[in-house]
Formats: sequence, structure tokens, C-alpha cells
Amino acid sequence: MKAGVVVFPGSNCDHDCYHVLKHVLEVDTVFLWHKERDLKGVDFIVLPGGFSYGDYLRCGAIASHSEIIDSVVEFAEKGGLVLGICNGFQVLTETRLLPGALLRNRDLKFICKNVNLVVSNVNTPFTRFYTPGEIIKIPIAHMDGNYFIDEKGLNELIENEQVVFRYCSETGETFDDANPNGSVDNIAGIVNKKGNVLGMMPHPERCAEEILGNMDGFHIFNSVKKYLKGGI
Amino acid sequence: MSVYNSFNYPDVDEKIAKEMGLKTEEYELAKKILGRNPNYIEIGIISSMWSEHCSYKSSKIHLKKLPTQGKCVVQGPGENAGIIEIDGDICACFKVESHNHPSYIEPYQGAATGVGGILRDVFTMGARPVAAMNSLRFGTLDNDETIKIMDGVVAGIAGYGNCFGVPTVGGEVFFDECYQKNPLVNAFALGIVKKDKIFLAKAEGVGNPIIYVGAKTGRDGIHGATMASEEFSADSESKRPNVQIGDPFKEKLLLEACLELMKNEYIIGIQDMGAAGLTSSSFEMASKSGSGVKLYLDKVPVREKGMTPYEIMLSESQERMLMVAKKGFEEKVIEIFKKWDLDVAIIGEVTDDGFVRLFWNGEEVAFLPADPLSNNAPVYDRPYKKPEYIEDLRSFSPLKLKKIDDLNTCLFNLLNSQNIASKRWVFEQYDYMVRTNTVVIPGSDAAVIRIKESRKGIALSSDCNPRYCYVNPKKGGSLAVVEAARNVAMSGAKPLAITNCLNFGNPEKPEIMWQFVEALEGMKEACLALDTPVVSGNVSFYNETEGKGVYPTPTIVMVGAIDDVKNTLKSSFKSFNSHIIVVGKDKYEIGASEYLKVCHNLVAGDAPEVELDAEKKLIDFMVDASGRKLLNSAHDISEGGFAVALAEMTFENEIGCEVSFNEDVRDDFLLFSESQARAIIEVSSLNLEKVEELLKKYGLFYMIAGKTVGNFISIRNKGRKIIDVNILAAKYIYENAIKGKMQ
Amino acid sequence: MKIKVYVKLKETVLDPQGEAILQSAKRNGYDFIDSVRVGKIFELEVSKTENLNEKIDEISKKMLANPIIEEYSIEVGE
Amino acid sequence: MKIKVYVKLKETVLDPQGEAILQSAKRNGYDFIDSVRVGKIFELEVSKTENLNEKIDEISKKMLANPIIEEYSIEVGE
Ligand SMILES: Nc1ncnc2c1ncn2[C@@H]1O[C@H](COP(=O)(O)OP(=O)(O)O)[C@@H](O)[C@H]1O
Ligand SMILES: [Mg+2]
Repeated sequence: MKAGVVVFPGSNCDHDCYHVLKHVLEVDTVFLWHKERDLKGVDFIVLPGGFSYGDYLRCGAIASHSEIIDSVVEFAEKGGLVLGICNGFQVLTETRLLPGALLRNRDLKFICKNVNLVVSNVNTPFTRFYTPGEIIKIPIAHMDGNYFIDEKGLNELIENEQVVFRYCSETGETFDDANPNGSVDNIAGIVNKKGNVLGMMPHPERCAEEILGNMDGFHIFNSVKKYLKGGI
Repeated sequence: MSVYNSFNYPDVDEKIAKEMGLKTEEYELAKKILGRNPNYIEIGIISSMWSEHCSYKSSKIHLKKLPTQGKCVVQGPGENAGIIEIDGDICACFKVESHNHPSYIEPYQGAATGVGGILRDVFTMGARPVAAMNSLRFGTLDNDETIKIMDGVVAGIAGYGNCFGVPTVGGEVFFDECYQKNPLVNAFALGIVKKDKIFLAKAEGVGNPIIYVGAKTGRDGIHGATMASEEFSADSESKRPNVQIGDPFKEKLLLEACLELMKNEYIIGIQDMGAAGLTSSSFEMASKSGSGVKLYLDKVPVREKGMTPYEIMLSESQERMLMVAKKGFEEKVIEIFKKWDLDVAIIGEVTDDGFVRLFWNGEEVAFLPADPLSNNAPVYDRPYKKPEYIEDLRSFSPLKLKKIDDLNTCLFNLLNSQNIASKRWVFEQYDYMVRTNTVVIPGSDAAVIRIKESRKGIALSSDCNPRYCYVNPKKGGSLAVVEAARNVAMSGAKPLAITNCLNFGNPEKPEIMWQFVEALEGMKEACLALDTPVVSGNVSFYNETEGKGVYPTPTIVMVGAIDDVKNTLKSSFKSFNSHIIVVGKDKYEIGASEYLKVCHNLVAGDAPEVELDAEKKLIDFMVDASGRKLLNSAHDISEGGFAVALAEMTFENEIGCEVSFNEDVRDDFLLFSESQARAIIEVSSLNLEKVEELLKKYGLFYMIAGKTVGNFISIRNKGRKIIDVNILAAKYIYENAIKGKMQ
Repeated sequence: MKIKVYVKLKETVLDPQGEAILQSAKRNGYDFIDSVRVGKIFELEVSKTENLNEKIDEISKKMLANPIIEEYSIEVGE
Repeated sequence: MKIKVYVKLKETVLDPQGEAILQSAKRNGYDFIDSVRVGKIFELEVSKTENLNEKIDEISKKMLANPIIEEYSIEVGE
């Protein structure tokens, strides 16, 4: 397996994702520079968090017009695995690889904290190590994570089991109090129809090591690793 | 001088010099150094360089007294930031700096550019910023203006730091009426650098090119340094166009480009453009190296049409750097900055004549000796005198204080005090986890980050109790240092060195100068006793509005190291049925306490005694005990005293406690005294004996006070219950005091 | 030549910023305000080019606005 | 009644947003664009009230724009 972490100007979780892949999961990992088109033969692409191009237009909007994105889209359309985290999720909606859009948080403030998520689809290459309905804790850190999709789109998402993570309480209820940013239906992460592209606002790379006190995010990377090895 | 004449600058006289902030004597000194009358560009440059903000003219002779040497020190004061050794080659580079006045004028941008400035100071030296903190002082939140300022300042710090990608891992917020019209915004940054990769502000090698990189120069903040060197008045309104806009995205690019550049051997020296922009960066580089520079100002990338040499030299546009490259490597340097989409231009060259010469379209428009202007800047030994209010405060007699029956309510009121209550509303707006190094997130005594290349961790704490400094600046100065050290030690780390930001009123007033001199003396004694030298710092005077000064506020940030980051401690109870030990002796000191202010509306008495010896022992014990994994958690006793410290330990994991005393003292003093050199530690039964042994070995006074149990906080004295509150009720108050006001 | 592109959230999309301003306006006694919506204006300075209008429309659709949540209008100036 | 308040950065103030959009537009082949500045529009729905114009001016100055770095203009609609 070979992983690639895309670097846009303003990406700032690129090194964090690289670190987890390379040093924690010991996967061959390379950076992919936004001005290039060559994917260097990777079979897993991470669009990391951060503020690509300062997020000065809509979040992820300028990044979705960079050179590397053309290759990423092609890669995804052929079934390649793509994970967009936070700003990466925003890029994925801007490129239309994923439906919907991410609006400003309901309270208009940046929020950094641990949140509880309920895993509602464990049949993706990213979530095979979770059990259905499992409650996990993963931190969020964003200003624009308020997932929006119209009703028709939402119904489609639900029908196709594309919702992967929802914000929930400690005991798993997906009521409004457990919704940190106002997302439709408490949505925190979704996959595309084929299931090979995952976008999520929470940061699994921030909880993939013992020393950081939480391993809940590790399983996403590990699931991808095992999946690509043909293990599961 | 036809080019010079084309700008139609006025002839320089005393009046113009004055308008730019120079005193008559200073203008005379300038003429003497030059041997002639400066022209308009030159006088602008001189007045900025000699402003209080850039020249430290009122503080210099006193700052010299601070200890700056120590085993760990790699770079002391004098460069952009200080550097200490953490683990072999791995060094920490850090500094704190004020952005007070700009943050009052435009809270968001003022605070944001403050963060930008301090980050640049750190990465200019070759260090990648890995942690930021901020120390904030506002008026009280009963005032709409304060709410607006705090909202803007916090959003600005978040907006800049989050986008740049540095975790903001801690800080402090203090509220008092004296900051109503003069909030303090002190920003701190820490970076990691390898010892052999440190870069300094050097301009050496005749003929080497001087390269400008980063954002284009605009008319922002012209004469900002002068503004920071004056009292605030109604007139400051008119200076508002000075506000600078921060561009964190550009700063991020600048960081990545600079670090990429520094991997190679292309450059000799580098300096960020901070206060007084191109002026101070070029003069500093030339004077430090005993060289000279020629600058072709028409080559400087500008944002607006028609900018003049004067404006270009004095602009404080953000996100810019000046560097000296090795001749022949210009193209390599330019290539890297182009890769990162940054403006870059060769704007001059190094000479050896000791002058800064400025050119415009090939003609010299200014010509100034670098070293004399930097090093012979005016220095003042300003008169100082003990203010009268001090004696008035001392006449307070604690025993006459009205007794309060309902101490539960007192505790609630203290937890509800803005100074004690949770700062979650603030820190949850900061990305405190990016870079995945944050081992202890905000909410404990110190923040702790790991270093990926090492087993060691770095602990940080920012502290200063301005009320102590007001009633007794000398003790206050010492206590700021020891509290910061204690907080660092609570995590298990050894305090190593400090940086400081000295926020005071108008130094031309003898009473203010006295506060300054005393506070510095206190800092010095504490730094010597704890062997924690000062490696960098910043002075901010003139924090006054309409003649009223703020409390003297010497912010201290302590940096420490923990040998094995896996042994890090937090300050919340970890498990039920462990022992609660109170370490250190209570002297029942209530002067200048939060209790006095909150429950009796009084600021009076004296600050608690400074116990340097006991503090040192407590710190050594903590480092030793945590290294041996003997403790579950630890929290020092500070504002609000024992009861507040104990309550704070119960919140995170909702683990309650029962403790009892047997003391002949007023209950309120027992609960809320702020005597120093004390801490609460949590120890499992398994380790109790070993911990007691160790406490004895260090000669520490201690008492086993109770156990972790239940969902309440219960405190008895002589068998009587004096506190009995439910954790959730207490926590709710603690968590909502600030949040409630901000919504 | 100056061109202005106005971008605003579709009516069906919630605008928390507008909502917050409305609340704060009401608190401050501006109770005659019934609703606030916040939009963006992009002021472009452009040189003459072929098919200018089409190109502006294209960049508006592709970059300046996100048609899933926003609508835009273009005003060509002097 | 509809009122639009346009807020934009003063000419002399840096506009990092506009700058970033300009760069990206150029990279994507829209090289006929010479400059981009980003502003805001506040669309207010208001009821009739005394001194409407003055009040709108006041709220623009105090809440919608930050006069230190921004300027505003008001357009009263139907
Ligand atoms: N401005 C701030 N930014 C980030 N964190 C803060 C800020 N103010 C306070 N905190 C965090 O809140 C916690 C409590 O702060 P404080 O009451 O000052 O602690 P202490 O009394 O131990 O010095 C600390 O972890 C501190 O880092
Ligand atoms: Mg503490």
C-alpha cells in the first residue's frame, strides 16, 4: 500500500496525517503537491485539514480548482480510496465528489473540542473496525462544519446508507444538544455512492496514538490499510 | 538631491521632530550624531527607532539586572526570541510580546497581528512554531464594551493562529476595571529548532544581496511603534488608520518557504519586519554585524501607488521578512519563494561602511550611521518614588473582616468569579490540537506538548496576578515567576527558563517607574532562586487611558521540560479512593486575595509571602515524584485558595472528595487563603508510603487531608462541615460564568 | 472595466450570520428590522477580452458562488 | 421595505481574500482579471419607522461596518 497526503498552500494537518500513516501505521507515504498532477502511484489519498488558500473564498473552494484535484477526481472516479478530513471534506463537496456543502457553524464561532460520534455505516473501506452503532470520540476543530443538503439529497443519502458518522451524546442520542455546529441530521461524515470517498469534519489523525489519550481515530487508517491489503 | 526634492517633504525643525514623538534633547542628540540636520525621511526613521517601543529607553538600565545565564540557555535576550536546550540538539525558541493598543482600537485585527508578529519572531530564528499561548486582561464583563473587545480579541487570536496552524495550548484571562479602556493582549509562541540550524539577524559579507520577501508593503501602521509609546487619549481615535490587517495564510506560506530555505546554506541572516518595519530590521542587522547596508527602496514591492521612501521605511505591513543571502545564491532563494507564491525582490546589498544608505531611482535620499543610532539611542534613568496608595492598603486588618456564615455560597461565588471560572469559552475557539502534539490540553495548570523526535515533553504556563503586583509590585513580580514555575512543575516538568512581557503605565511618572523597578527586582530574585533565567521579553509602557494606569502586569511565561512525556500529570482527580495530600504550609493570608475581592469587594492588605525556598523544594519534589510515577494528579493552590483548587480537581472526571482539618483558624481563612508554595496531590494507597518518604526527604510540610469519594465536595474543620456542595452544581457555575456573559 | 458579482445564500438555506445580526439589532433597539441576510460582493477589475460575459458567468458559477447553496447575479459597470 | 447596505474595505486596507481569489483566478486561466476586492451586502427587510434613514445609517456604522477599516453605502429599495 502507498498513501499520499495532498499539500495545498495553507494545509496544516498535512504533517499530522503523514505522521499517523507513516510512523504509526508504518505505511509507505508521500506528500502530493497541489501544483502537480502526478499521484506517484498511491492507492490511498488523504485531503488533510487546514485552511487551503486561507479559506478566503468558501472553505475548500479555491483548492478544488488546483491542478492536483483533477487527478484526485479521476482517481476517485476509478474507485480509488479518498479520505477528506475537515478542510478536505470541504474540498470534496466543492469538487462535487461528495454531495452537499459545509456552511458556517450555527454559533458562528470556531469550535475545537472532542465530540461523540455514532458510526452508522461499518461497510465502507474506512470503517470496518467499528461495530454498527458504536459510539466513538473524535475531536473537531472548524469554523465551517455545518453540513447542508436539501431534503431530497438527504433522503438519498439515508437511502443509500451514505451517512457514516453522526454527532451524538455520550449515550448515542442524535438530538440537537449533541449537534455542535447545526449540521443537517447531525451529519459528521458521509461517503459517496460507491463508498470509496469519505468526507468527515472530525479529525481521526488527532486521536490515533496512545500518548494523546485516545485511539478512536486509529481504526479508520487501519481499516484502509487492511482493506488495501485485501485482508478484509 | 532632485529626487529627494520631488517628494516635497518639509524642512525638518524642532516642531516636526516633536510631532514625530522626539523630545527636544533627543532631536539635539540626533543632530549631534549626524553632525547635521536630518532630512524628513531620516527624522522619521530616527523617531521610530528611538521610540520607547523600539529603543527600551526607560527600561534598558533595569532590564540589565535580570539573570540571563544558565546551563540550558542557548540564546538569551537580544535576538528575535530566546532559545534553550531541551534534549541534546533539540531546542525550544520562544518569546511573548504585547499588542495592547492595537487590540483596543480594533480588537480582531489588533490581536490577530499580535499573534502574527510573535510567530514571525520565532520562525525567523529557524524554529517551527509548535505552541502558542496568550495572556489577556480586560475590564469586567458587566460592560458591553468589554464583551465586544474580548469577543474580537479572542476571535482574532483564533482566526490567525488556527489558520496558520499553530496550536494555542494555554494562556490566562484576568478581569478588572482598570483594564476597561486599556486591555492587555500578550501573545506567546514557542518553536522547535535544532541547535545547528539557528538563524540570526546578521548582515555580513560585503556585496551580499539583501532580499525582501513576503507581503507587499502598504501604508499600514505607519508610525505604529510611536503609537505604542504614547498614552491613550481622545486623539488616538484619529490615529486609527494605523490599524494593520493580518493575513495568516500568507504567514503560513512565509513559514514554509523560510523553513525550506533554511534547510540549505543560501542565507547569512534573516530578520522579520516587526515594529517600525524596514527601518528596525535593516538597522538592527547592520548594527549587530558592524556592517552597513544600501537599500534601493524603489525595488520594494508595494501594494499602493505613489508610496514614498518615508512611507516604505516606516510601514508596518505584516508578513514580511528581510534576509541577507550569499552572493550567487539569489536565484535559489527566489525560486523557493516563487514556489510558495510569495513576493520576493532583491532590494539592496551589504556594505562595510557602517551606514544605512537609502536610494530612490538611483539617487541617495537618506544616509544614516547604523551603529550610533542603534546603540547611542537615548537611555533614561527615570526617577521613581513609592506611591502613597501602598501604605493605605497595608492598613487593612484581616481580623476585622466581617464573618460570613454561608461558606458554600462563598465558594460558589468564587467559582463564578470571572478570574477563576473556566476559560472554556475562550480556548474552545482555539485549535489547541493541530500538529497532534498536545498531551495536556487547556484546563490544567500547565499545557504539555510532546516532541515527536524525543521522549521529552515541554510544559508551559503563563501567569501573573496583577492584584498582587498592585499592592506589592516586588512580591507580585516574584509570585508571577513562582506561580508559573509551580504550574509547570504540577505537570511533572522541571521549570527551565522564562520570557516576560512587562505591561505598565506611563514611565515618566515616578510612581509607575517605582512599580516597574520593584516588580523587576522581585522577578530577578525569583528567577535566581529557581534557576530559571530570562531568555527573552518585551516591555509595554504607557498602558494608561486619560491618566489612569492599569495594574502593573508583568506577564511571565515559564517553559519547562519533562523527561518522559508519558509521566505527565493533569490537575483533575483520576480515581476514587485515593488519598488527598495538601503539601505546603498555610499562613492564612487573605490580603489581595480573590476572596477579599469577590466576597467583600475589597482590594487591600499585602500580597502573600514569597517563599522561594519552599517553592524550590515543592518543584523538586514534583519532578522527582512524577518521574517515579507516584502521583495520580496534582494541582497548585492559587487564586481562591484551597477550596477552589480542590473543587477544580473534581470537575473533569466528576470525582468528589471528603477532607477534614483540625485547625484553630477562621473557616473562611482556612478555605480561601492564598498562601504560596502549596499544592494538592492525589496519591493511590499503593504509593502513599513512598510519597510520604519523598515529602520528608524534601523537607516539605504536608498533611493527609482526605480521600476521593462520591459526587460532592466536602470539607470539615474540627468535625464541623464547612463546605458541602454537589460537584455538578459547582461545575455548572464554574463552566457557565464566562460563557453566560458572552452569549 | 469594473464588474460586480453578487452572491447570496439561497432563500432555502439558513443564514446564521444574518440571524445573529438580526438578534443583536433587536437587542439594541432596532426593532423595526424584520430580517437580515448577508451576501458577498466581488468587485472585479477586468481588461477587455473576448466573450467577457460568458467568462464572468463561468467564473461566478465555478468559483465565486457554490450553486448548491448560493445564487449569484452579475452587474457590468463602466 | 428592502434596504441594502454595502460594506467594503477601504481602498488602502489590505484585502487578503481578494488577493487569494485573484491568484487562483489567474492560475485557472482567467487572466483578464486584474484585481479582486471582496465586500459584503446586508439585505434588510424593515418595517416603516420614524427617521428610518438615520437609523439605518446608525446601524451601518455601529454594527454592520467597522469604520476603522471599512466604508459603507446604503441603497433603499422598493
Ligand atoms: N486565554 C487563554 N487561552 C487559552 N487557554 C487559557 C486562556 N486562559 C486560561 N486558559 C486555560 O485555562 C486553564 C486555567 O487557567 P488559569 O486559571 O490561569 O490557571 P492557573 O490558576 O493554574 O494559572 C489553563 O489550562 C489555561 O491554560
Ligand atoms: Mg495553577
